[in-house]
Formats: sequence, structure tokens, C-alpha cells
Amino acid sequence: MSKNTELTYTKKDFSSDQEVKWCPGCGDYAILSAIQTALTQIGRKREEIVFVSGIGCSSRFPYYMNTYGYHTIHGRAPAVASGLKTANPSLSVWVITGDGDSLSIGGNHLIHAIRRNIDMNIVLFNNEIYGLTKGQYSPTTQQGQITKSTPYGSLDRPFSPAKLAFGASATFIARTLDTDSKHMQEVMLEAESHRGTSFIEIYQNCVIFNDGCHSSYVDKQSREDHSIVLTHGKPMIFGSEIKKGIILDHLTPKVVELGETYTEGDCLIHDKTNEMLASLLVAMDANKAMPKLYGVLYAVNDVIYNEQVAAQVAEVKAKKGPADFHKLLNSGDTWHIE
Amino acid sequence: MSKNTELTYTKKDFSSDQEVKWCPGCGDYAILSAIQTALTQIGRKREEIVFVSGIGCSSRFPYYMNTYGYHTIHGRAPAVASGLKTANPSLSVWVITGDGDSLSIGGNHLIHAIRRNIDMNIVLFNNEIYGLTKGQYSPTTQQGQITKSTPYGSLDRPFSPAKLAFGASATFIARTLDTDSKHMQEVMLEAESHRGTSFIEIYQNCVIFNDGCHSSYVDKQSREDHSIVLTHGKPMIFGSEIKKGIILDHLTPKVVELGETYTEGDCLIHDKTNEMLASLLVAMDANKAMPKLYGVLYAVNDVIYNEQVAAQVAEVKAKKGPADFHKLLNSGDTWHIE
Amino acid sequence: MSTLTEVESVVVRFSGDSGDGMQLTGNQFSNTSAMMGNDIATFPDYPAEIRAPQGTIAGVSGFQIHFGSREIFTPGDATDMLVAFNPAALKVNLKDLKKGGTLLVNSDAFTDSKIAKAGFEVNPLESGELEGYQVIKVPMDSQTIEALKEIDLDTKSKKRCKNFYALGMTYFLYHRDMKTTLQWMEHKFSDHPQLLLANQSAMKAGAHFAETLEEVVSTYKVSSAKIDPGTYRQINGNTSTAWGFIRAAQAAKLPLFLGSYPITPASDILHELSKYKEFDVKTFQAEDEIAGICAAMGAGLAGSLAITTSSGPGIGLKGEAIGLAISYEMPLVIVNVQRGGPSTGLPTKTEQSDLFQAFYGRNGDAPLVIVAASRPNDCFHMAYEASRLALEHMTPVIMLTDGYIANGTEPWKIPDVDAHYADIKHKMLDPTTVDTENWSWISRDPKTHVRDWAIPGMPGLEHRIGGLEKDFTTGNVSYDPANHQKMSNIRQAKIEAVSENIPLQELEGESSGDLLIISWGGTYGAVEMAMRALQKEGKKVSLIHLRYINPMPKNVGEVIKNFKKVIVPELNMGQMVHLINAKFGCNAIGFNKVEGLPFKIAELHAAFTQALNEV
Amino acid sequence: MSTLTEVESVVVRFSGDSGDGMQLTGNQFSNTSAMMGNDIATFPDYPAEIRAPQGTIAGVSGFQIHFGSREIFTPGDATDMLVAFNPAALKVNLKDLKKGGTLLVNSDAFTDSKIAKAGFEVNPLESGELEGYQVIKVPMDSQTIEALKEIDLDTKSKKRCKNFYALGMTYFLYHRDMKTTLQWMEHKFSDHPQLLLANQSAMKAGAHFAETLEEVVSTYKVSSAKIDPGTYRQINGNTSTAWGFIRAAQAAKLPLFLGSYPITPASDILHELSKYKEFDVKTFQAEDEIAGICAAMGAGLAGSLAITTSSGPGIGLKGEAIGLAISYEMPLVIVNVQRGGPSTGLPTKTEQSDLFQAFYGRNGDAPLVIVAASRPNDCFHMAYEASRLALEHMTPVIMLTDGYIANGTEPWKIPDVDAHYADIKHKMLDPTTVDTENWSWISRDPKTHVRDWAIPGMPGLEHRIGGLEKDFTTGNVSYDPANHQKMSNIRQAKIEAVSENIPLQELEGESSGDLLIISWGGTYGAVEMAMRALQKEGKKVSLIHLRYINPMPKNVGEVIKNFKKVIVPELNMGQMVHLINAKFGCNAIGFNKVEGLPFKIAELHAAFTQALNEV
Ligand SMILES: Cc1ncc(C[n+]2csc(CCOP(=O)(O)OP(=O)(O)O)c2C)c(N)n1
Ligand SMILES: Cc1ncc(C[n+]2csc(CCOP(=O)(O)OP(=O)(O)O)c2C)c(N)n1
Ligand code: SF4
Ligand code: SF4
Ligand SMILES: [Mg+2]
Ligand SMILES: [Mg+2]
Repeated sequence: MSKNTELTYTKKDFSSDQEVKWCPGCGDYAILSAIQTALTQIGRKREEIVFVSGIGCSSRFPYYMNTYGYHTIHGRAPAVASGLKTANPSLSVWVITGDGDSLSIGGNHLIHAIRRNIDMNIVLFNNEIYGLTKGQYSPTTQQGQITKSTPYGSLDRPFSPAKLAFGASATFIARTLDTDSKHMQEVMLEAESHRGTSFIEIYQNCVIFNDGCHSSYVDKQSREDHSIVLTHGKPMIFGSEIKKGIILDHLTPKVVELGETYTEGDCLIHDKTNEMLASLLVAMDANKAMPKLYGVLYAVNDVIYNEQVAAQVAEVKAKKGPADFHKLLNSGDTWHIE
Repeated sequence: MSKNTELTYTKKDFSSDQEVKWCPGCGDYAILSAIQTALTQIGRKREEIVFVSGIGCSSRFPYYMNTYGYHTIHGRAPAVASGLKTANPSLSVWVITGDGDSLSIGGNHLIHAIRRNIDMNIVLFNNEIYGLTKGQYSPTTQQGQITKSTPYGSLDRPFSPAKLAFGASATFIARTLDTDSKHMQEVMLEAESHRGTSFIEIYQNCVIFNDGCHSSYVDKQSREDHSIVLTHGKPMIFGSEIKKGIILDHLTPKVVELGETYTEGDCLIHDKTNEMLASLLVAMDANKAMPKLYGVLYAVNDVIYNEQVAAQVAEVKAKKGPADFHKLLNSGDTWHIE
Repeated sequence: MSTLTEVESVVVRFSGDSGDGMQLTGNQFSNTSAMMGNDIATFPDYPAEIRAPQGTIAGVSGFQIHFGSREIFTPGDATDMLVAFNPAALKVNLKDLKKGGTLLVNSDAFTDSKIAKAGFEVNPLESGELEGYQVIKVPMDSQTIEALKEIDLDTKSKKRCKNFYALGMTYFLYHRDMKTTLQWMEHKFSDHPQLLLANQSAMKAGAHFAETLEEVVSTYKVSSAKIDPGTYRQINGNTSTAWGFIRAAQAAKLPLFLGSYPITPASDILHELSKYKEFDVKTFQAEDEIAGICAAMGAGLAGSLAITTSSGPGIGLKGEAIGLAISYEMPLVIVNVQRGGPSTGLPTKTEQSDLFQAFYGRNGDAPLVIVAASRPNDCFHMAYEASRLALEHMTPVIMLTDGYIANGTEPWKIPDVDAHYADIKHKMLDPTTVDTENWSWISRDPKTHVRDWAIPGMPGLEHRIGGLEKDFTTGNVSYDPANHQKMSNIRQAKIEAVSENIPLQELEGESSGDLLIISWGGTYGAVEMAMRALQKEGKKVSLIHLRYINPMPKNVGEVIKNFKKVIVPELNMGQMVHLINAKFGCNAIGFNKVEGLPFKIAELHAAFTQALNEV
Repeated sequence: MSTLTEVESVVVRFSGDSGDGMQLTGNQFSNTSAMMGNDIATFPDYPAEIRAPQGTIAGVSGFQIHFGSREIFTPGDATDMLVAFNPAALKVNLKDLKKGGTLLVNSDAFTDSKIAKAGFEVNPLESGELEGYQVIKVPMDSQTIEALKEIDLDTKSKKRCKNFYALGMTYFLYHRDMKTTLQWMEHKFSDHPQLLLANQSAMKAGAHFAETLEEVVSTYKVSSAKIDPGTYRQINGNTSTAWGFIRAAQAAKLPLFLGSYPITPASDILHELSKYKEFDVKTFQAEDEIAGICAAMGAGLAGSLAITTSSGPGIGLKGEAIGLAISYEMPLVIVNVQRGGPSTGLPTKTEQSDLFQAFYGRNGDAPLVIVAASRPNDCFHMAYEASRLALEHMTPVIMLTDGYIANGTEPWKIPDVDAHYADIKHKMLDPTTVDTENWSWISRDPKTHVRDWAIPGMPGLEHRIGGLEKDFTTGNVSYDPANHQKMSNIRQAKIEAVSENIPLQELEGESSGDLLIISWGGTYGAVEMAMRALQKEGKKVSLIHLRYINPMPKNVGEVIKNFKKVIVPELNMGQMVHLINAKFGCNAIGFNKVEGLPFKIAELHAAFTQALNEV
């Protein structure tokens, strides 16, 4: 769909009349606000935008958007959205989901939507907990964490969402954080302009059941020392006081201090289109000792399922000519009784 | 479980009395035979071995094994096996599955079993088709392929099973082929000795619905030119007549001819324990232009869910002392009525 | 010695190994008979899904044809003639051959090893156990090869023609015209002149051989039936279902979207629909049944006629999403091609045991519309009806068929679709005519209780729907107690109101009497035949065969009252009879069978007779 | 002016914002009353899952206690006293306060903005709409802060003590002993001496204030009840369920394995069981409900007592696996803590609308055992029974509870588990005593039709099981028609035979009469109370409350015959009544409500009275 530049929406145009019902202080508010703002800039009419969600605190999102919205069932939003987009490729389709919704019960639909590369934006609110059901561990909860269902500590190894998405052949992988509205908006805009499935993970804070789970790399004070904001074509450097960078030691990315031994020039240059680099980045990113990555980790073009479906329909129509039900009924062997 | 070296089984000891009912020429026969043979060498008693499968031609496998066997429902074998192994960690648990069973309906259970690193062997018979239901495309079917459900060609991008498993944080990834019984046996033995989830993909031929889908890299004549048998610590070289090798050009693995410009010494050395190398290998492996990889792509140790569960139970028992139901009943506030 | 007998109807079964081409052979025989003006019904009987080793019981494939000069409703209970290509085929089918029936066997296949594989102790061709049948032993392999000796083909290919050799013999015995098959061969083998020649020659040689055969004691003639004038074709249930949906989408002027996951015996609907992209049909083979229905729902929300297809185990997985569609009050058709259960059960066998699941396979009070097709060609009609009711009433509709009618073929008088299947009035809004300020997505038609359908892309009608309980007026989430009661009531009332939009139940027979038979779904043919036989005997028996299952036609309760006894024959352990008794407070009895096979007319006749005797 | 009245029972409700500590406050009141020898029942009433903004209707949290000197079965219909911490709490709960009842409000919270937020047009404390109630307006925030002015704590923390200030007042009004709560505080705040002092002081100040309050016109005394001697504790339904399973596993000498996925209101069973690893309990939080039941089945195959827990939408997802467990004939307990449906429905509200799903939510004819708990402490017993029947009969068992009894607490006389819950005889084989040569995994007990249980690790008993139909004798895959019928029959007969192993149905009241009430599950308390009231009025009414749902006790049909009329009260649109009518051919009527709330005694009384009038 081409961008309509004549639309002049304000953020308020995207707020529904429903009272927002998240806990005071929940990271979801900031995400809602960032997405509403981003939508004013995508150049799509409000009625062409659809939000689809599963079940969870995060999945209440569509109720607060003055667009079309479907709050479906737990884990199935990517499947509903896949049908919706395939049936009407002219819509701007957004899936809103949580770490439980998308990675636990909905894991299969997530990886299949990504595999098919259906043109939609999947936004995963990762608070590393089941919020709505009051605090059980999720597939992203850290090992050893005490939760409602793990009084002696969680034993599961967590998923790394970016790595999983890459494994499922994602064409667009990005990450952002609920404490940086501007970055969220930038990522949303780039995701919407990507053609194919855009997978966006947002570090989101659940004040009630997992407060501070992301704090070291999202809080303003510590963020710069524990994360890198990736920019295409720019070296991977970070740090507030002491500047640090990522270099490649044989195949292994390593954090080094910039100064005498290493300079900016030694650091890896981010190339979001490089599949092999992406494979190292997502592997590295799953390593807790390494800084977290923000921004667009990976973005490439590949065939898009919904476009292919439309093209195949068009091709068959061109070849077979207009559909004629009478011809169908009379195809093959028929006989006549007088 | 420690290996019992006094067992002297022959292959026949692992054959059940059921007539094998695959199509004549099906690749499944060779796999059955290889696994039966491999089992004579793992040093486990027959009654301690359990095969669990879903639904599909491949999933009929347990019926033919003279061990405990459960033919479950479509896609759910990893979940059943997870419970079985967690409940009784002393068993040798094998999941037999097809590309439809494990990657389509069962995708979520597969990635979660792998994530938890439950100590079992998952053997995926990949024939790139739904055999049992007579020939619809599967998540590994090549794009453009004409199948029962894609008369105009399949539009889905296929999964690369190894890449997906790696994305799900697999600790053991291997691949083998139905035309090489010895290699299959080796891989099975290494998988069984790996502690944690072993993920093994087997290229399997379905003579009826997808005959020859793997032929270029499994047939004896062409195999050597289109695949590499990985050996830990050995350079990645291959080719029947002209020797070829894999080198790393910046980050990108490339095929080169060995001779003047390049020698064996320039080639990548396989290190199955190197996570970063593995991330490049699985990404490369998904590229159809590159040779197929056989052998153990990746094998590392990490915490194992079923062991952790057992340890936690033991720890709690040690701390709390023997369980006493009367104490539980009388815990907290109670009062007495005379 | 050979005699010509004129008969009303004949049942022939071809049976052999999976690789022997039985389905093809059977199809040719039935096409020929249809072209000759007979009424027909067929029953293909595949082996279990995996091709078993050659010559085994498990690998037997069969095709049965019933053709006649009168109306034919079923493929027939017992066979007049069995063509057995190997010992296993004989073993499996002999019990269904009528005493005195004709048995044509390929004696070349009766080697010791094959005889043993089929589970015979001794060679049945020599043991005397075939006494009482008209046995025609023919070394088909060798005779076919002999007949084709002039043709430039390898022996294996020649041997493969033996099915046509046998077909030629059978054509002769039943005075069938070979024209149709010869023409079909010309088309089929147009690129392979040698194969064309070989197959045509084999068939002719077979016919010629039969003519000269001493053993052939009788041939039979079946005149053409008195059939409604019109153009006819053959159709099986799954194709018929697929076409019904295509037509419904056309009539509603909507694109068609199928979200599905393959499962026996429903997959062919997916296969069939995937062929017709020119009709604006999109088929989405999902990662599982849940994604199949969810994708269909997504497409439905976007304004397509949304369909999902499966069989019992897959329908179970769809239950949660069906509940959501009920809660959304959106149009959606769910097809269940029933097979033997429980669990994986008997995937290739027929049964009617998912009726309870259709009614109740979801959490909460979750009513929806249920319809059931009665025979292969009725699938077209009921698929259209299911779509019509879904679209006109904004509700999910479950359509039940079964493996028997899904795979069975019968002649179908091509309907005048312009007259009868032309216009479905769905509830989609024209946004330019809506007072968007005061519109709520949940506002309802006061009589039918049906809501409007607004889809993404329509300006001013943006709205949000979820699976939580909704406020009756605004459609927003509501936890209000009284509202939940109101919404539960309206959901039920809405489905009950569908009874105003379906035909009254037809009653076959007198409107009162001793015994009322209530049947439903794919058992129609056999039940109808059994009832006709009883009526001919002067019994006071009538039939209502239900195709609209929920809600039922308004007059069903009335009809029941006028009979002394009610019997409900079903291929399950007693599901409809339970519902009928609960709903109408009657004491209907069940006649139930779960053998993975359709009813035989004879067993129904016996059961009805016994019920009559007990009146 | 203040009077002391002796009453039989009292209902008090505490209500405020989610953050106001209402659950805690209510719990203290109920513990204290229990300790004082009253019988009690409680009803915690959480807001919908997400914490809504402060002061809104959606954010109201409540806790109701019914305590008395006679047997108490329900938390009470209407309240004698309401403690409202803010305007929203008043708005939500006023309609349930009895005319003349006591209303204690926190007047500090009645600011203009909060009044508006609660949806009042004008300040209800001034508008006169509270006339007819005994209104006690107390500025709780300021008085609490004032009372704690000497204590070294920030104002926010002091304000937080206002719930105990109110509790102190309430204790005074109902002559409750503060001892229990004071002791509890010492334990709870042992690490925070300032908080301990503050909370204790606040409560005492509240009690003291009440004593001096002019407005306080009456105080009430409730004597201790005549209660069975023994040791008591409080327990809610979910905990009771969890403990029942732990005990059953002990009695069967098996490890316990729970495979589950969190869902409201069932999650607490998972939480509870995850605490008791010392009892050889393993809990597996799976990736979804399907994996939850499948993992449980895996553990069951390995020899654990296998449990899975969920609520309606999750149970739907388990349907296919339940079918497999039926086909395997393996022990497995499936708990459904029912909530409001359809679809996501009303997750935090109670309902009984998954009964049909329990019976029929699967493909094929797939019978299993169903039990239902009648009240919080009965969950222990029925969880044990469900396990016992699963293990003794090698069958999946569905246990139904609901949100109401799952969260509700009541006193429980700690049972003599050594006498009554000590020995479950499962079917696990001792491989050393088996004739392995001739053993088949499917061989059955001739009377109960129950098969043996052999598990991996047992030498010589290796076998393969699947979801395809099995041969009756060998257990191998079988497509044989007659065998499928035989297996279908035996699966049904096996479940029916369970009726030999459950107690006969108890009848409360005369064995014949005008009206028989048939109730089931969590409605017991209210139904019992309504029936007793009618019996006191001399009405010929009796009750059977079903806890064994499938099969039913053998005498149910007999009991029904002796009554002129049968009424089935249920929190759904009429499910049990449908089953009863179909099964027993009677014309029972339903009394149905789906408001997400339990029955009130009064509405049942009215409904039964009307039914009696129509006899
Ligand atoms: C079929 C089904 N199973 C379980 C649930 C209960 N449930 C609702 S939301 C949720 C998890 C939510 O976690 P997440 O997706 O991380 O969202 P969050 O609340 O943290 O935003 C669960 C288990 C449900 N509604 N439906
Ligand atoms: C719930 C459910 N859905 C669908 C099916 C039908 N079904 C059986 S096997 C199968 C696919 C098999 O493909 P694969 O796993 O690749 O095994 P293969 O036969 O190729 O070995 C399908 C779709 C089923 N049995 N159950
Ligand atoms: S529970 Fe957590 S995620 Fe949910 S609304 Fe509250 S703070 Fe947000
Ligand atoms: S259909 Fe294919 S996979 Fe199945 S048994 Fe036959 S050859 Fe093997
Ligand atoms: Mg979460
Ligand atoms: Mg396959």
C-alpha cells in the first residue's frame, strides 16, 4: 500500500473511548502511547488499520485503539492475523502479544507466521512473566526465578525471542524498550515500512509481578552501559563513561574497552542485511553477559506469502479467464436424460 | 544412566511381531533397521527404552519396536515424552516424528522440549511431505512444489529444521540420511550419549508422494559433491573428484575448490562445541546453494530439565524432611471443637 | 448354456491390491452405467492410510457399484458379482457375495505364497469352499500378456492392463457398452499410443474372452432407469461440498477463504478448493487445525465467506475458536467429515459419532447452527445452506458429513443454479448509509437478533470485539451479572430464530402410524430403502430424515406425537436418540452400530420390523 | 442507645479498592469467627484480572463472611453489614445490603472526584439515598493517621492501616475477640516492629472508637455453633483439591505429576501443588493446555498418578488428548474449575456451564467418569475419589469444580486420613508374577472390564499402544468391523461398571413427595438451605445432590420415580436437566441462572415454591 501523505492524524485520533485498565505504572501505557503516535506518521487511514491480539494484559491493547481491533484467544493472534491479511492484503495489520501469549501457547503460530513472511507487524511485550494470570513464570523468565508456580525457582531455560525468530527465518527482527518512547516510535515506523513479517520485541515492565526485571538495561542510569543501540552502517559501540565496543575474536563477539588497544575502527559495523552477522548477533544477544541489542537487528527482503497468494490468484484468472460456475458444473463426464 | 555392558542384544531383539506396513521402497525401513541396530550398542535394557511418536507414516515406528511404545496424537509426542522422562528420568526416551508432525502441528512442543533440554532423542524423518494423508505439502516442502494441496505450486517458505532447533536453543543438532545406515547408527549412538535433548534430522525418501526430493545429496553417485560429512576437529572438505572446501569470507561461508588458491589449511575446522560457528553453519545450511551438512553440527552441555526437577525434589526433601500429611493438614491456623 | 436375465439392479465389486487400479476400474464401470441411463451409487473402500505390503489383507482396495433401472440409494448390501484380483481380495470380500453370485478370480494370483499371505490354509479355488457361487477362474495375468503380445511394451506394463481385461469381461456379462471407457482411454492415454492400444486391446480381449467362455452361465441386463430428465454428472461428497461453498460465495458476492489442515477423510475438500482460484477462492493450509479455523476467522472478519474443514480429532482442537466465533457472532462454516472414533480411531472408516461434539464440544453455553448432508450430492445443497445460514444469521454453522458420503459417488442432476442457488443476502453494511455516530457493532435486528457486519476498511465503523462477555448495548466488555444473562439468552434465541429460515421437515409416509423412523446425515440411502420395503409390506411406518439438526425444523415435535413408537438408527452409540428424547420428552429407541461401515438395508429392515412387532 | 442483640447468623462484607487489603481483612474476620466456634463460609470476590485504576467500579475487591451459631452452607445472600472503603465499593455493594443493615463507610474517600468515578451523580452520603440503613460515617484515613501519630512511619504506610482500623470497629460491633488477629500480626510483622505496632494500634483504636461512637445503635452477638467435635481448619476449594490429590497419591503409593497451564480460576491448584515436592509431587508448567495434559499422560504411562488442571477454554484444548487417554484406557484426572463462558467469557466469575463439555467435548463415542465437588472442603474428598476411580478403573476422570467453591473458604474438620483416605488399589502389575508369554496389555478383569497397568522398566511386558482402534484380544491395531463394535461396547460397559464402586446416592428428606430437587456441584450450600427452609414450612420436598455425575449412582432413577415433580437448579442454561430427562425419561424442569454469581437462597426458595405450587 502506498503511503497516503494527506492524512493529518493526531495521537488522540487513535485513542478509543475505553478506559485504560492496566496497573498504574505498567510499561504498557508507554507502548500504547508510542504506537498511537507512530500511527500518525505511517500514512494509513484509521479504518485500514487492524490490531489483533491474544489474551494477556498486553493483549487488551486493541480495546484502547480507535481502529479495528480483535481480542482473540490465547496465543492465536498470529493465525487470525494471517487469515485477515491474506484475505485483504490492503490492510495494515498489527499483532499485539505477550511473552506467554506468543512464546508459550502461541509459539507455533508465531514461528509459522514468520516463516510464511506474512506482511504484518508482530509486537511482543516481553515482561518475562504471565501478568494477567497473576505471576507465573513464562518462557522468557530467568532461570531460578521465584514465581507463583515456581516457589523453589524456575528450572526452564528461557527462550531468546530474537534467536527463535531468526531460527524461524524472520526477515525483520528488532528490539526496543518501554522507557524510550522515541526509539519505540522509530522502530514501529521501520517495522511498518518493512515488507514481510516484522518481529519486534519490547522490553516491558510489569510493576506488579516482575518489577525491574529489565532494569539494568532499560533504566536511564544504567542503560548505556548494558546495551547497544544498533544503527545500520555504524560501529557497535556503547557505554556512558567508558566507551566500549564489540569486536569479533575469531568468531566470537567480545566486549572491549576503546582506548589504546582497540579503537572504533576495530569494532563490528552493523549491517542489518547481513544474514551471517545477524546469526552471530542473535546468538550473542542470548548470552546474558553481553550487552542487550536495541534497534533493527536484521532486515532483508524475501517473498511474502500474502502477495504470492494474490499473485497466484491473478495468474490463474489470467490463464483460465473469468470464472464460470456452469462450466464447472458441466466439466468432465456428463450425460443427458430426456 | 550408566551403560550396562553385559547386554548382548541382536537387532532382532528389537523387532516386534507386527508386520511392517510402509510402502515398499520407503526410506523408513532403513531407518528402522539402523535404529534397531544402534540400540544393540547403547547398553540399555529393552524394557528401559521407550519410543513415543505422533501421527504420520513415520510415527507408526513404535509398533515395530520390541520396546515400550506409544503412538500418540498428531504433533504431541514431545509433550508426552517430556512428561514421561520427567516422571521417570531413568528411561531412554526416543521421539519419532515426521516433518508435518513435528514442524507443523507439533512445532510448539518441539521447540519447548528443546528449550527445556529434556534428556531425550528426537528423530525427525524429513520427507518434505505429508505421507500418511497422501501428499500435501509440509513446512519443509520446497517453494513452488506441486502437491495435492498446492496444484499451482506451494507458496510457503520452508523451515530449516536445524536452524529452527538452534533458534530454540538446542544443545545437540545432527543430521543424517536414510541411504547411509552406518552414518545413521553413528549419529544415533552419539545422540543417545548426549545429555539433554538430541535433535536429529534424517533425510528420508517417500517413494510415493515425494520420490527423490533429496536425491542430489543422498544418492550414492551425487552425494559427495553436494554434502559434507562434518567431523569434530576436522576441516570442512568434500567432493568426489574435485576436492572442495568451505572457507569463511568475512563472515560468509563459501565453497572453494582446493588446489592452488586454497588448501585444506584455509578451510573451516569443525568444532561442534562452538556456538558461534554453529550459528553460521545452521544459517548456511538453510541456503540451498550450499552443500548439505551431515553429522553432529552442534553439541554442548547445559542444564537438563528432568535432572533439575529431580534435584529440586531431592533438595526440598533434604530441607523439609520426610513428608507428613498430618502435618500438612494441621499447618497454619487450626482450632479445636470439643 | 448361457442365459440372459433381466434384473432391476445389480451390485458389482472390484477388489484387488492397492496397486491394481481398482478405483479406476470401478469408476469406469459406474460412469458407463450412468451414461447408459442407470441410477447408480458407489462405494470406494480404500485400505488404511499406508500402503501395506502387496497381497496382504491390509492392502486390499475395493470399489463397489450398485446400478439399476429403479432409484438407487446405496451401494448395496451384498454383491451380485465379485471380481477378486488376488487371494486377499477374495478373503476380505467373499462374505458379502450373495449365495449363487458370480465370482471372477484371477487364478494367476493364487500362488502358494499369496494364498498364505491372505490367511488361507489351503487354496480356496480348490478347497471347495467356493461351492454355491458361480466361479469364473481366469489366469488374467497370462491372458492379458498373451492378448497384448503384438504390442511393443514391457511385460510389467502389459500385466498392468489386467484390470481392463477383467473390466471387459464384466462389461460383457452385464451388457455394458464399452464406448464410454474406450473414449476415456483415448483422452487419458493421448500421449502414450502404446498404452492406449494396450488398454483398449486388453478390455476388448476380456469382453471377447467372456463371450466365448463356457463357464459363463448367465449374463444380465439392467434397463435404464426412469430418471428425471436433465443433465447429469457423477459427484462425490467432498467435491460436492467444495462446489457448494464456491457457489455460495458467488451467490453472496464474497470471496471464499478456506483455512484448513489436512486430515482423512476431509482433505479432499481442501484439494478441490485449491484448484479454483479463478473463483476468488483462497486456500490456506495452516500449521494445525487451530490455525486453520483462526485464519478462516481472520478472513471472515475481513469480509470473506470463511470455511474450515476437518474430521473429529481436528474439530476437537477447533472448539475454543468455535466458542470465540459464537462470542463474536460472526459467520463461519465448520465442516466435519466424520470418521470412526474415539481418538484417532478408524481414520478411513465412516461413523456418525461426532454429533455430540458438534452440539457440545466447547466450554460454556455456546449454541450454534448444525446441518448434516444426507448423501453425496446433497453435500452441495447443505454446503450452500450452511453458508447461507452463517451469512444471514451471523453465526458459526457446523456441517456434518461422513467418510461414507464424502468418498461415495452418485449421479447428480446438475441443478439450475441461477434459479435456486443465486442470492444470499448477508449482513455486510454499506458504510455510506450508516449513521456512524450512533452505530454500535452489536446492534441487532429485533426479530432475528442478528447483528450487522462491518469490516476493516469501512470508515467510521471502527470497533473492537473480543471473547469476553459484551455489553448488550455498547458491545464493550461487561462483567455485569444481568447483562451476562441477557447475552446468554440472546445467543440462544438467535439460534432458535434460525428455525424461521429453514424449510419444514419433510415426512415420508403417512403423517401418523406405528413407527416413525428419525434418521440424519449420511445414512439416508439405506434407511429410505428399508422404509420403502416396509411400506410395501403394508407397515405403518414413516420417515423423517433430518438435515437441519440445530435448530430442528419447527414441526418435528408435532410429527413425533402422531406415532406410537420412534426409532432412531445411527452409526454411533446413541447420540441423536438421546437428543430427541431430551428435547421432545419421547421414548425413542435407538438402533446403533459402530463397525466403521454404513448400514445395510437388511439390518435396518430387521431392526424396524422388530420395533414394529413390539408396538 | 446502643443495644445488644443475639442473632443466629450474620453476613459481613468488606469492600474497597484492590489495594485496600480487603482479602486480608476478610480472612482475619473469618479466622477469628472460626476460632470463636462459629460455623462460617466466605466468598472472596476479586476484580477482573487486571488491576483497574484506583477508585473505579472495575477495581472493587470484596470479601464476604457468613458466620453463625448454626450450620452455615453459603456466604449468604444479602449482607447485614457492609464496610465500604470508597464510593465505588458502595456503588457495587449497596444493593446487597439488607434494609436496616449497617453500613460503615470511609467518609474520607468520598471526594468529588471519587464520587464521580464511581458513577454517582451526587454524594450518596448526602443525597438521602442511604436512608433506611444504619450509616456509620467515619473519616478512616484521618482517624487512622491521628491514632498512629506517635509512631515513626510515613503517612502512606499509616494510611494503609485503615483496614485494621475498620476491622477493629467491626470486631467491636460483633463482639469478636481481637486475640487471633493480634497474634497473627505478631507473626506477620515480626521483622517490622513499627508496622506491627501501627497495625495493632490501628485495630485497637478502631475498636475503641466504635465503643464510644454515638451512632452505634446496636451490637450483635453470635454464639458458637454446635459443631462436630474435632480439629478444624479453613480451606478453600483449590487448596482442598490439591491436597486431595497429594493424599490420593500417598494412598496409592505413587508419585504425583501435574501437567498444567495457568488459567483463572484453576491456577491456584498448580501453585499449591508446586509447594509440596517432599511429597514426591512434580509440577510441570507446560507451554499450553495440550502439552499440559500430554505431559501428564506421559507421566501416567510412566507410573505416576497423573493430573491436569484447567478451566473451560483450556479443557476444550485437551479434548483430543482426553480421547487418547480413553483409547489408551489409562488413569488420568482432569480438573475443570469452571468459569463463565462461552469463549473467554467471564474468567473471574463462576458458572456450571461446562457439564456438556465434560460429557461430550471429544470426537467419537468417548465415555469417561465425571465427578463434581459440592463445596470447598468436599474438593478434598472428590479429588481423592477422582484419583481412586481413575486408578482402580484405568480411565480418565473429569472432576468439576467452579470458581465459587475454588476460591471460597469454609471450615473443614480435619479428616482421619488414616482411617478414610489410606488405601487405593491401583492396577499396576508386579512383573515378577506375570506369565509374560501369554500376557497382553489389553487383557481385562472379566467383571470390571479393567485392564492391567504395565509401565516402562518392567521386563517382559514391553508393549505398544496407540489411538487407533485396538484388537480386543491382542491390543494390536485393528480395522475389523466387529471388533470396533466390541471395543466400543466394552469402553462403555467399563464406565458403567464404575457404578458398582461408588456410594449410592444420598437422599435428603422423605423418599417420596411433591418435589425432588436434583442439584450438582458447587451449588450445594444454597440449595440445601433453600430446601431446609421449605421443609420447615412443611413442604414435601427432598434433595439429591449429585457428586458422581457419570456414571450416576445406581439408585437415582428409582428415587426420581417417587416424586411428582423434579426441578434441577443450575448455573447454566439447562445442561443437567437435559441429561436427566434424556437418561431417565422424566420431565424435570430447570431453574437456571447465568449471571456469573452463585445462587441466592432466596431465589431458589422462590423457584422451588413456584414449582411446588404447580404440582
Ligand atoms: C486457552 C487459555 N489458556 C490459558 C489462559 C489464561 N491466560 C490468560 S493470559 C495468560 C498469560 C499471559 O501472559 P503474557 O502473554 O506474557 O501477557 P501479559 O499478561 O504478561 O501481558 C494466560 C496463561 C487463557 N485465557 N486461555
Ligand atoms: C489432529 C490431527 N490432525 C490431522 C491429522 C492427519 N494427519 C495424520 S499424519 C499427518 C501428516 C503426516 O506428515 P509427517 O509428519 O510429515 O509424516 P509422514 O507421513 O510424512 O511420515 C496428518 C496431517 C491427524 N491425524 N490428527
Ligand atoms: S499485571 Fe503487570 S503487565 Fe499486567 S497490567 Fe499490571 S503491571 Fe501491567
Ligand atoms: S507414503 Fe511415503 S512416507 Fe509413507 S510409507 Fe509410503 S513411501 Fe513411506
Ligand atoms: Mg508477559
Ligand atoms: Mg513427512
